[in-house]
Amino acid sequence: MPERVGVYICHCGSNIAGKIDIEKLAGFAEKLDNVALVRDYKFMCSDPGQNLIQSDLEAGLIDRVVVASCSPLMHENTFRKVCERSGVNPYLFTMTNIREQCSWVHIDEASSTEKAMDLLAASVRRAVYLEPLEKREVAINPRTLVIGGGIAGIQAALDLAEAGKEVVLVEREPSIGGHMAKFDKTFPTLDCAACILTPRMVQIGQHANIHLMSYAEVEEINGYVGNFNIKVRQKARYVDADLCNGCGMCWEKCPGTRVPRKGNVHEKLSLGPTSSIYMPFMQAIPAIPVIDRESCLYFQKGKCRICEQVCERNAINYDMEDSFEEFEVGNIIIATGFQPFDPSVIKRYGYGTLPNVLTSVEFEIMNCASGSTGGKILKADGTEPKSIGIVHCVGSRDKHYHEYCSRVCCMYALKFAHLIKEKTDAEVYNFYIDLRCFGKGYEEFYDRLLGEDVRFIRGKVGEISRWVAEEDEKDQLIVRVEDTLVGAVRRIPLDMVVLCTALEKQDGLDRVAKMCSVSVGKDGFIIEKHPKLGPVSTATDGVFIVGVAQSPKDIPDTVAQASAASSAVLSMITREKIEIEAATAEIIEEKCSGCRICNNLCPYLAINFDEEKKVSIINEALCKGCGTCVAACPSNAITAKHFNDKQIFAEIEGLLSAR
Amino acid sequence: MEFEPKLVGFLCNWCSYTGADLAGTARISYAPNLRAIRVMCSGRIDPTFIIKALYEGADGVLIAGCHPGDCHYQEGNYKALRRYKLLKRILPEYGVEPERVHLEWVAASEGEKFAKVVNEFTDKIKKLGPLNMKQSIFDSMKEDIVVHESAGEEKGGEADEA
Amino acid sequence: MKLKVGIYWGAACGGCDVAILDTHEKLLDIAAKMDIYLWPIALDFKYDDVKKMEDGYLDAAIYSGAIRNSENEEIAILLRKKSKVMIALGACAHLGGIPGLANFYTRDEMLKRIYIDSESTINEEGVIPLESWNVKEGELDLPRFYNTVKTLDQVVDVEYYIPGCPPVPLQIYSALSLIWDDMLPPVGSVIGAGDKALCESCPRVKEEKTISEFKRIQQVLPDPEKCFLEQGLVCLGAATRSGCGARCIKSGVPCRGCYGPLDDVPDLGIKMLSAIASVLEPKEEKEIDDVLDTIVDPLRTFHRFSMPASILRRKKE
Amino acid sequence: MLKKEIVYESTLDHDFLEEIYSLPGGHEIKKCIQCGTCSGSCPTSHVMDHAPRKIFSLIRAGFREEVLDSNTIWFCSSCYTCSVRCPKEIKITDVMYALKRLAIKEGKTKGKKAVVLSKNFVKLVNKYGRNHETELMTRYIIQAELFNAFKFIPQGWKLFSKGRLPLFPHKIKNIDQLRKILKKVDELGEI
Amino acid sequence: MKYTYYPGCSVKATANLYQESIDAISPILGLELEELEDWNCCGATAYMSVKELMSFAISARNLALAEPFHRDVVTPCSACYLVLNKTNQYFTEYPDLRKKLGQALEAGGLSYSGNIRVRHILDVLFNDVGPEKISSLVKKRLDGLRVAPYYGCQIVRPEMGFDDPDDPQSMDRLIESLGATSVEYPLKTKCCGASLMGTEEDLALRLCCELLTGAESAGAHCIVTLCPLCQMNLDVYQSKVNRLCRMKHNIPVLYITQLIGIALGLPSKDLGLDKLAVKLTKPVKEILQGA
Ligand SMILES: Cc1cc2nc3c(=O)[nH]c(=O)nc-3n(C[C@H](O)[C@H](O)[C@H](O)COP(=O)(O)OP(=O)(O)OC[C@H]3O[C@@H](n4cnc5c(N)ncnc54)[C@H](O)[C@@H]3O)c2cc1C
Ligand SMILES: Cc1cc2nc3c(=O)[nH]c(=O)nc-3n(C[C@H](O)[C@H](O)[C@H](O)COP(=O)(O)OP(=O)(O)OC[C@H]3O[C@@H](n4cnc5c(N)ncnc54)[C@H](O)[C@@H]3O)c2cc1C
Ligand code: SF4
Ligand code: SF4
Ligand code: SF4
Ligand code: SF4
Ligand code: SF4
Ligand code: SF4
Ligand code: SF4
Ligand code: SF4
Repeated sequence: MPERVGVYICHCGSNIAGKIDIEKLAGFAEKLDNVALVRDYKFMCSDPGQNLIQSDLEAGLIDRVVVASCSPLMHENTFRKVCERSGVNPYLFTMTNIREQCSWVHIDEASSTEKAMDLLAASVRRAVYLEPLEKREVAINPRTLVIGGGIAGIQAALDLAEAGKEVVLVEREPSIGGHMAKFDKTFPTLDCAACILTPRMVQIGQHANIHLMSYAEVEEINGYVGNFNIKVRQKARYVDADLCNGCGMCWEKCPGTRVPRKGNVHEKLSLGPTSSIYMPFMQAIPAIPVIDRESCLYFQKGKCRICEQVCERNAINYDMEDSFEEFEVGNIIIATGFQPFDPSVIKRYGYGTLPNVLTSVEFEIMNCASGSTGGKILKADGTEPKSIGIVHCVGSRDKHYHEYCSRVCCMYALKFAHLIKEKTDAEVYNFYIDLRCFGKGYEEFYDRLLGEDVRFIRGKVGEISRWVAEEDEKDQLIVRVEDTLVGAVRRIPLDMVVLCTALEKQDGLDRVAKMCSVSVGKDGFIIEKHPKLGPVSTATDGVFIVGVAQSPKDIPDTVAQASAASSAVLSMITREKIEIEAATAEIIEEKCSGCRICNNLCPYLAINFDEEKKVSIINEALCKGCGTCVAACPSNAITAKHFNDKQIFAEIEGLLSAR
Repeated sequence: MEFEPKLVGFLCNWCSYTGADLAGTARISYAPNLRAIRVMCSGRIDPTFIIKALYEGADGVLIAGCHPGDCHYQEGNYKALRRYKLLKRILPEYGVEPERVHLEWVAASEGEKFAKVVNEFTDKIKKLGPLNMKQSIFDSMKEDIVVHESAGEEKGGEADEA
Repeated sequence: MKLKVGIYWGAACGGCDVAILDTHEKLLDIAAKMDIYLWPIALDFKYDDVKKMEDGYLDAAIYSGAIRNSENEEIAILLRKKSKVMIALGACAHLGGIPGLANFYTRDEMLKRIYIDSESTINEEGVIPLESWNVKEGELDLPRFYNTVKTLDQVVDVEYYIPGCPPVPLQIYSALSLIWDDMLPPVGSVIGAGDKALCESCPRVKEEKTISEFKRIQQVLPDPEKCFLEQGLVCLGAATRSGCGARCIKSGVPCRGCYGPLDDVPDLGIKMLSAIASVLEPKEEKEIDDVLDTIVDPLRTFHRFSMPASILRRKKE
Repeated sequence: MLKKEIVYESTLDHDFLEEIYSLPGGHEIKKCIQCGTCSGSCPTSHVMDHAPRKIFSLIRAGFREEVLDSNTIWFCSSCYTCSVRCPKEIKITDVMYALKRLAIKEGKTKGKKAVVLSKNFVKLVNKYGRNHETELMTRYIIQAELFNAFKFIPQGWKLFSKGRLPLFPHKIKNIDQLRKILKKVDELGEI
Repeated sequence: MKYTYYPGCSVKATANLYQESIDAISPILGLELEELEDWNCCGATAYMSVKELMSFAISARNLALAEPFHRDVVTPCSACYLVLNKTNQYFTEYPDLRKKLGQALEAGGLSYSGNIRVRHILDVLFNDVGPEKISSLVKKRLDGLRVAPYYGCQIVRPEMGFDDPDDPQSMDRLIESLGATSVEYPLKTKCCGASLMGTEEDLALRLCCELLTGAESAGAHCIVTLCPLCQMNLDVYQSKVNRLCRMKHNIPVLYITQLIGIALGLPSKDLGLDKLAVKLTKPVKEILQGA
């Protein structure tokens, strides 16, 4: 039996009827192929209007529905529900917009009516080709995976756990804490980093709802929103976490050297013990050491086993192997942070070849009261510097390295200047291009530093060398720079130089992104769903990003984002179920030649190539139905459900052949 | 009677179709010549649709999508742009003025712009005159259809369909 | 019982006929299964004999070549009447083929180019062949040269298509064997070819594609293992039906599309255009233009064999 | 030098920037962030009227005369240090060349000895196809340093006595070909 | 290993000692340098300052002449290296320029398709011959000789690719392969003022003074260079530097090829050592003889 289309024309009071000759339109519709009946009504969206459709459907007079009324953005859902109520697939309905895009915008009745006729003819033709689609709902698993245990991951995990939801926190390093755990003070308030971070870390370790997996990495992620299957590799610590009580006997006695014990001050910078069995820093969570295989005498040379002997709880286990854990979660929060840019590639700054040229993270460690210098700022030879230069934008704002501004270096450079002034008598020079101090209290902090007699030179350092031109420059680092405000090229001899290196994407972020089906931008950071309105969501439902994994930012912004993400996750969890797109795209295996044209096109990475069958496949749970791949497939092997070629061709023909 | 062009528009659901709706809600009147087809994303627009529309009698085709960077599906509009650009290059080979196919970025907030775009496009096509693609193709084949005594009836009649 | 068959060439180069002969020893099989009633390129027959046949007398007519002039069309119509099954053989009959490129010009432009302007021609008086003229023996006439090249199915109903320029001989054989084995698929089908695009049978390694520059085959030494398209060489394999055995690819040149589009693709050239544009690298308008500048003569490249069979068929005058 | 008075827009040349970026890659100079890396790296910036960075701000602001009159462009030794370090990848050295050519074109060459040397160099290359150092220095000294001629003697002699200064030029065989090429360039016009 | 050789004007004149040493060591190192027939001046910095397109055009003539041989073009002069390379690079990057250059060359009956690689002799010595091979051929190890490797500016810039523009290492490795010590020399790529010596002599002399002082304070016995202009400035002008800056520099400035020649055991007259303006100093001589 051919398709029987029911056409319903809405007057919308006089909104439509005032500009369109309804009678003429209905007469026209009646003559169209496949049209079984035509009705018009004052307000189609009202209950009686809806009932008209419902009774026709229930009576079996028609099997597809066209409503000519307002915009589908307004009432598509209303009429789809009518179909559903009448036991007809809601995708067998289509809407003709004769209000917003017709009666409301055209002055002349004749031409409005003509346009309405064309639009209606197109809808009717389209309706003939409509196909029923399955609506799908998925349940949301209330557990959440947080990847990365810096301040971002810690905050997000705590928020969720406090709300009573289970969290698995996976941290790659032996301890959580991230970069913040390496800082002494934080700008602009100069709070002690440990004082604010440590209590939170402890909470993570103890929270009943948080399953902390440190020294672990996510290996595989499959599935989709609400139902992700996760596989995590627990790397071998060689210390049994259940037995160890963190007494420290092992590292006190360990003869292995992870960080050299001899050498100059800068070579042996470290926060935790320098031995092979170590904790990264003293407040580590979990407070359990790990053995560094690379430097452990037993693993390298087969002899030692001292730690085993001294450990009273028999926690050392050299035979431990990596193990795997698999579990399910409903949502994922990526909080993998950043890594500092390695400035040794900028040869003219001499990092790695000139002594006393340090990176900012090294300088933080030196300032940390619990670190190897006890918080003292020292030159490599152990003496106190008389002058220190702080070079901004190293690897940032530079096309050779990273084009973006790293956003926090200006401020931590000011923090450094303050710490130096506080701890030493040294002269401090800040070499900057622009000072970006935009946060709450930031400009005030700059103002304070100006008062502390810190010297500011506007100019990016040309080079740092040890080439001495005058006697008083001997044994010093010579910074050559244009003081752009004065307009002079200056040579400044300094005892120490700190390079404010860029925050760059974490090593391995691409892999995490790929596993989660999210994309990374040109700068390597994960792309958020919308730069303003979706800064913590991603294009993939159920995957969120927080902290520097999204882009460089400071701690206040990181924490704000973390709380935002956890509330977004909570909103998902409380919904319990979500509906996923039914109008997706589908690849017909019999037609796909495996040309792989489509493989790169999907913004949601929904398209994969099946190496065995040599065809591409779409993961419909990821597909959002944009249709980009459909238009590209040269074999027409991909169909866009609800927007397939036949439907659109029919629409085109309808629009143009009606009268 | 003045020539009233038939124009087909392919509008993306999120920005341009919404923008067009906004023109309606704000009662901004514009030329009635454009008939819109809604697709979810400008990335769905297969150039074949445009060729098909021209063949079926459209005098011009408008493509509208989200502004670069605003695409609801992230990058569909860039793909639309690239296809559009290549398509424009070949239109003259068909004897079709490239201006007959036009792409605009229209945001959901740009009702006014949508109206303006439609008015301008309508004017432009009015100036160009009718395209009549199907008819003219068959017209140029008219004299090719020879009736053969031996063969009696023949199949050249497709032109009638036009 | 042997099948009765007529073979004819319209606007064709003869390659398709040669391809039939190129079935080599299989030709004997063909001869054993079929009696040939017309085959101008190989045997001497008279049109009148055909005209005298009763309608539907032949089991099959195999027509190669496009419809370029009135004679092509006349015989196509004649054979259609006289045969039960009409088969379009080769790209020209199927899609218009190389002669179809003439659809970018008008009849007059073509005649002028051929008889007057071409570099190898001396024709000072500018004589162009007449359609008819009188001599003392009576009126002589030549077929009318058409303005537009057409595919076979644009003038007569066609049951089956054997694609290719020329079709692969073994594919012709296997297509013909469908007739005598009585295994023909539904009317309108393409036979003697695959169902998927050429990429499927192309031996080159395919990866995700992003193209930032196009090159022509004469300008580069392509990597012999890698997909041409990924190397910036326009290859129509992704939009072209398989069945040719990837012979161009194997000889080191990209596919040019002679086996025609896949089912449900109404316009091979435009679809290829869409596919290629989709995988370009740049986003900025200027950069897009720069890349597009490197595609030489895009439309004729995408429609090398299929212009008359495409949606727009010919250039509008 | 910049005069110490208020600068009126009408005295500035805002098309200057356009002129510069007609050269290959030239439009990049719009992107200069005035960081000073170039000046901080340039071996001769300390003797320049305006260090390279400032040249860019002068160009952008339209201070045409100041730029073309400055000694900066003639002090640039084409060492390319700035170019490889500029965080915006501006081809600074190419801009310096462009400014030199512009200055020559506009006759801003008074007292610019480098111009004399360069122009004679070009003449010699056009004449012989190769440089001839002896003739080059002789021409240069006569035209630019006649009163200082004596100061060139010791090094000249040193080279000559060591057999490092040939007396006669070498003319390439196919000088006609070279001239044809140059003539064609002349017809095509500079870039 | 066969190359097309492009000596450049300086090497034919003021730097003829460079040429002599190259001629002497090439056969031993297995390098065949076939001089490009009828080459012309590359244009150097001076030409570019006057005419841009012409400068590219004369430079392109050389590339066009070299193309039929399908071999890398090797030049010992840093300025030629830079100019030829830049021509090559811009030729491929900028279609407009390419078109015009094509037309210009055509006027001279030439054509160029951009397929020539231009290389500096240091690149060839380091990458094609290699320190290991050189080391194995050394007859007289230069143990004890402290050498300041001076690369100058134009060889590593703008990023031609075979070594780091700020801290090149290839010549350091070659020096070490001879047994000598390459001293830490932060000024190794600082400009010597090459092209300014004629016109802005005082400035150039001061730049040279810095370089000489730097080398001496690093404890170098000699400076080794690879560019005709650098060598001339540091060598021939050394006395003038001393006069202007009131210094007493006395440090020989050799070409790397000369140093290699010495280590290969070649006689000093074949290496043009007698043509140096600053004579080999006593400690150098001692090491060289003792070696
Ligand atoms: C020198 C310096 C000084 C700074 N000073 C201040 C300051 O004073 N005030 C301020 O507000 N901000 C400061 N910042 C910025 C501050 O460091 C960041 O805002 C903050 O650390 C961001 O936290 P995060 O959790 O996003 O990233 P991180 O701190 O980098 O934490 C990321 C965590 O994820 C883990 N991880 C990474 N990859 C994986 C993986 N694949 N699987 C599992 N775990 C993974 C890492 O091991 C790490 O523990 C400073 C930055 C620097 C470089
Ligand atoms: C000129 C300008 C341009 C900007 N451009 C950009 C831009 O391009 N991009 C960007 O990211 N940001 C921009 N911003 C910043 C942006 O405006 C703010 O970030 C944003 O508006 C903050 O939103 P809000 O909701 O916090 O505050 P508001 O937008 O100020 O909203 C506060 C609301 O609270 C109501 N309200 C106030 N008091 C009371 C009360 N007692 N009881 C009840 N209601 C109350 C107010 O009426 C108002 O509706 C711009 C700001 C300015 C000034
Ligand atoms: S076995 Fe390894 S970790 Fe244990 S004490 Fe020895 S060196 Fe240290
Ligand atoms: S924050 Fe400051 S120092 Fe850091 S990249 Fe931005 S401008 Fe440079
Ligand atoms: S583009 Fe089409 S044929 Fe090619 S791999 Fe994708 S689905 Fe298959
Ligand atoms: S329709 Fe869009 S979202 Fe779906 S697979 Fe294709 S490109 Fe991806
Ligand atoms: S299809 Fe090819 S081989 Fe066959 S007739 Fe046409 S041009 Fe010749
Ligand atoms: S595009 Fe061409 S080369 Fe690439 S896989 Fe397809 S047929 Fe082979
Ligand atoms: S280095 Fe580049 S960006 Fe910085 S001032 Fe110089 S030209 Fe401008
Ligand atoms: S190229 Fe010129 S401007 Fe640039 S650093 Fe060298 S001398 Fe200075």
